[in-house]
Amino acid sequence: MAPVQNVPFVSILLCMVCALLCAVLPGKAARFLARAVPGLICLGNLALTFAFRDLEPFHYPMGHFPAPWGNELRAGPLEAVCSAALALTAFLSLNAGMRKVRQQIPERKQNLFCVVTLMTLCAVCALLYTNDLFTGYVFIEISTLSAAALIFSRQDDRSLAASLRYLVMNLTGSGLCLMGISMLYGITGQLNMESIRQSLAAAEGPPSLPLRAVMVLLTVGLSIKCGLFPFHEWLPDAYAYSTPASSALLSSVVSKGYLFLLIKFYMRCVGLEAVRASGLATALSSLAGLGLLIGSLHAIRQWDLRRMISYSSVAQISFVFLAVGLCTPEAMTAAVFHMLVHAFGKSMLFLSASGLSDVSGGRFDADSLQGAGKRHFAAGAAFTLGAVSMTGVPLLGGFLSKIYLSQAAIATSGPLSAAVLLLLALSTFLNTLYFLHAVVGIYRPGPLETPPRRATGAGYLVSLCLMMAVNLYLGTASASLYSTLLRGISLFA
Amino acid sequence: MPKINDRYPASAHKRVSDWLTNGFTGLDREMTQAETPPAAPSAEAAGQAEDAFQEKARRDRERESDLYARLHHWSVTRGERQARLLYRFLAVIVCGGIVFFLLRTVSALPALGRVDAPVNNEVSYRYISRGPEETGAVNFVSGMILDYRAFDTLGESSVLFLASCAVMMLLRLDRDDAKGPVPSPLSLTGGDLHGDDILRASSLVLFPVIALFGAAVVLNGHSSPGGGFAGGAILGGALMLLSNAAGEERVSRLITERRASLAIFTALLFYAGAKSVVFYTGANGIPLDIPLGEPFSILSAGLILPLDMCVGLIVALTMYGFYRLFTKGGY
Amino acid sequence: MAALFSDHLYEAAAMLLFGVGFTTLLLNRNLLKKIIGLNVMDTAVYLFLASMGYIEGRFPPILREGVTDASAYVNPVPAGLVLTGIVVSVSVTALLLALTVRLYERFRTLNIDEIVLLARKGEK
Amino acid sequence: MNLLACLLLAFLLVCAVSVSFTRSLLGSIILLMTYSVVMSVLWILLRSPDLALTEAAVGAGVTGILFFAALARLRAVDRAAKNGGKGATHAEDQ
Repeated sequence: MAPVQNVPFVSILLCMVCALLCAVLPGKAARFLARAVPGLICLGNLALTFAFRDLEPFHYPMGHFPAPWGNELRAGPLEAVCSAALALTAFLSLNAGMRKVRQQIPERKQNLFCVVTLMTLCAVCALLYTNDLFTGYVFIEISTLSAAALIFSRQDDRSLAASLRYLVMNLTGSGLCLMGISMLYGITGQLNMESIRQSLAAAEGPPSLPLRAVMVLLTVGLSIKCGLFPFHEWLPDAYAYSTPASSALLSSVVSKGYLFLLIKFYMRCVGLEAVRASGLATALSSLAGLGLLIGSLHAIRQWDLRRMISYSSVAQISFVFLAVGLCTPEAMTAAVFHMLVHAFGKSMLFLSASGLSDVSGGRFDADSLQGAGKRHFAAGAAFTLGAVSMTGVPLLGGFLSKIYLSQAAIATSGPLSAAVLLLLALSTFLNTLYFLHAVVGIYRPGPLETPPRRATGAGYLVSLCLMMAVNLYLGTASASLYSTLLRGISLFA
Repeated sequence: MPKINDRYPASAHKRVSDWLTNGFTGLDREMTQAETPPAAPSAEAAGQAEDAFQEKARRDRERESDLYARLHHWSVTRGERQARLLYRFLAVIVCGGIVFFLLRTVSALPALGRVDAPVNNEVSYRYISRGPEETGAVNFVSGMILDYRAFDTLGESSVLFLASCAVMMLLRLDRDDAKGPVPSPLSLTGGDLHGDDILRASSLVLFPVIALFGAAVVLNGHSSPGGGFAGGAILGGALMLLSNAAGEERVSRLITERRASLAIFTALLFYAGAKSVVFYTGANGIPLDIPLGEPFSILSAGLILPLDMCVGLIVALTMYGFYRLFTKGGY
Repeated sequence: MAALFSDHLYEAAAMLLFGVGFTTLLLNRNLLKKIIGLNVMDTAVYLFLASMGYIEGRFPPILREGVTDASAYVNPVPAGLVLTGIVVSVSVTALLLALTVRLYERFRTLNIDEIVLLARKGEK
Repeated sequence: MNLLACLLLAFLLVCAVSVSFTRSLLGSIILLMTYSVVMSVLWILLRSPDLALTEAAVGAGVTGILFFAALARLRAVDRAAKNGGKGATHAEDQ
């Protein structure tokens, strides 16, 4: 075992131990840990990604007992790239948002906020790497609890109400997930994903009724947690009313962990053909199509900038489900690529929106944000870059992910590809409606008097520029990233 | 179907409706005050712009509130009852559909209790046949959760730790932001802190028995049913009883905030540290031999006994912490 | 129908309990009863999981003095998984109750629709 | 043996259904605790004593006490409001 192969184990345990440390450390040291640890994990996973150029995916048994008896992690190029990207998003959003954390969260409870952020990152790393379904369920619970704590950390009326609605809906979702996992254990007797695949492969023919039920239960449970169309009521309030750092973390890091587990379940436990044969794929695509339209339509109607971004997050999540619904390796690569683009773009949008509201009297409605782009240059540029990337303008990530999805859609013959291409065009049109309207709004000449300008820290500006650089990298030089993802998906099953 | 007696409460209904129809009651005036933007500097131009801004904001609020009033009027007169009935009817239909779908799936599952069920395969066979000699634990379940599948249980303890941090974020009253001594929101026993005599007398008698039983369950986790979680919960219950019996401030002098969080921190750190050593050595093939002792004795089963004690301590202090956070807002 | 309850007794009852818990969660507007509904749903899923490991006429998974033959014991795996689940549902219940107490101190109502209405009104 | 299981499961169903029909919150909490005690008896029938002990200690014991503490805290908020003179919407009639 090369030393770099310990990175998955170290990144999970490091997060957990640092979260323990933050609980007893004073606020200042805890905030430093919350900013530094995601960076360490990003570097470790980057090293693992480069090591995977000449390394085969390997299994990492947790303990002295091999796979079906003990837990185990499985690391491949796809998992390494995704955890490096999500750790980088968490690192940048926490550094950018730490200023607001100090202002909005009560003084003696900031170290508890750092405990919760580190636990979120630990849960997402574990969801990316685990090869055991019940470990996946335990870390789904950790991720749900820490996301609820992220939402109510600001402790004002709306975030408490939003976090309660979030918890009630997500706990129903994880109850359904556990029901699916126990039914799968009932028919296969295994909890390890590859062993499940072997015992399912023994039973030939179309997927049996319990297997179809398991797929439905897990898909519904995890799409409740990701905020797919019919189950997205909790999402706008949850993302809009928490501190900017936590809404960036929630929209870009937490929902990606559940999505990745669902893709892993489809490709590794059940196989894409069974998913297509069971008719689940068409159901997912149609729900995603509806979600795309309704999310964008809602976003146009919003007058609060944060709620607009949250509803656009509903649309982007259903964009990824649209790609997953196509059930081909290229479509899965497009889905994972768009997950990363959405992670970087959305966190930048939330944090630049908080910067814009700093210079317009702390309000988020369109009237007071007029001309905010001119008053706060960095936040205005970041917001424009993020908005334009989400609509899919060339030189930015959104454009490439739409191209990769349309290639994947054309490759799959049949009515589904035509529908996907139509939905792509329609969603691009709707995205431009509300995003460019907001971008034009922040550069329109503002009211005569300029409200008092709240000082913005250096950390905020530096991380915003880094985020812009990463988004530009995703748009222009991401061919190597895409090839790594393609290789990862081929080695994933 | 018997009437679900959760009628829409008249009193809260009145408060909401009079807020909607005739503008703002006391509760809402101070809430909207908090939302108005800070006053602009006193220059003349800024003054007019400010008034124009206020005027526009006030007109917005007018338009908004009469929109709510119209919505409310429709809902009170006709829509509410139909909407609620439709919602209930739909909910029952959805739940019925789910239960029918699940029951149909269950009937297709392999039968219950049979020997040839796919669940009884080589995985569970090894836990039972080679469990005692590989983990030293006579109780196969404890051996499985603390040795074979230890990563789940490590995640499990961090769920408990995360929940205690989250509840602390919500309910802990910090000294400085609560002016003066922290008002105990309530003590369960009402006025005096020692509670009425029956509870006090019975708690004094019962506490040693329950604490002893809890400790026995924790210590015998590997050789009899029970273990860290069950024993910890019993010990947590015993601590709650003690705080009722011996009075809350005397127990909070014994278990202070600092001591409790340090104890949980060290227990979890030892647990995570010991387990990461086992994971690291297991994955990299480094042999690690922990003396397993001979079965059925207390000092057996290698790491499982200290881990059970750690888990017992964590669960007991967390449950007691929840209780104190709810009743007193702090340890 | 009869076959369902003869050889799938516990699993069918677990599914019924899951449905009842879910109905309690959806139909009651009082927050405490919603939390109780959630608890009932979780316990129903654990009953379903634990009933997987049950084998007729075998000893509980603790080594007895004389019996060393492995086919004399019940399957220990579901017991371990449900042990983890029970502690998860306690911590989740504690968090939900803490949120309910904070919301009641602020809005003085346990009706979740009213809470959302009052919270949204507060943002103007 | 099967009859006892059927009786206990029927009792569980009755407990779960009656939670939403009882009027008082205290009643529904006590119903949850009996539900949990009967569930721990069922774990014994399913030959897993670990679960029985944990369910009894954690389900009936700690969850019940947490519910009582939360309910008492809600009552205290009402009492404080009543002494404070503002109109009190009693937690009981929610």
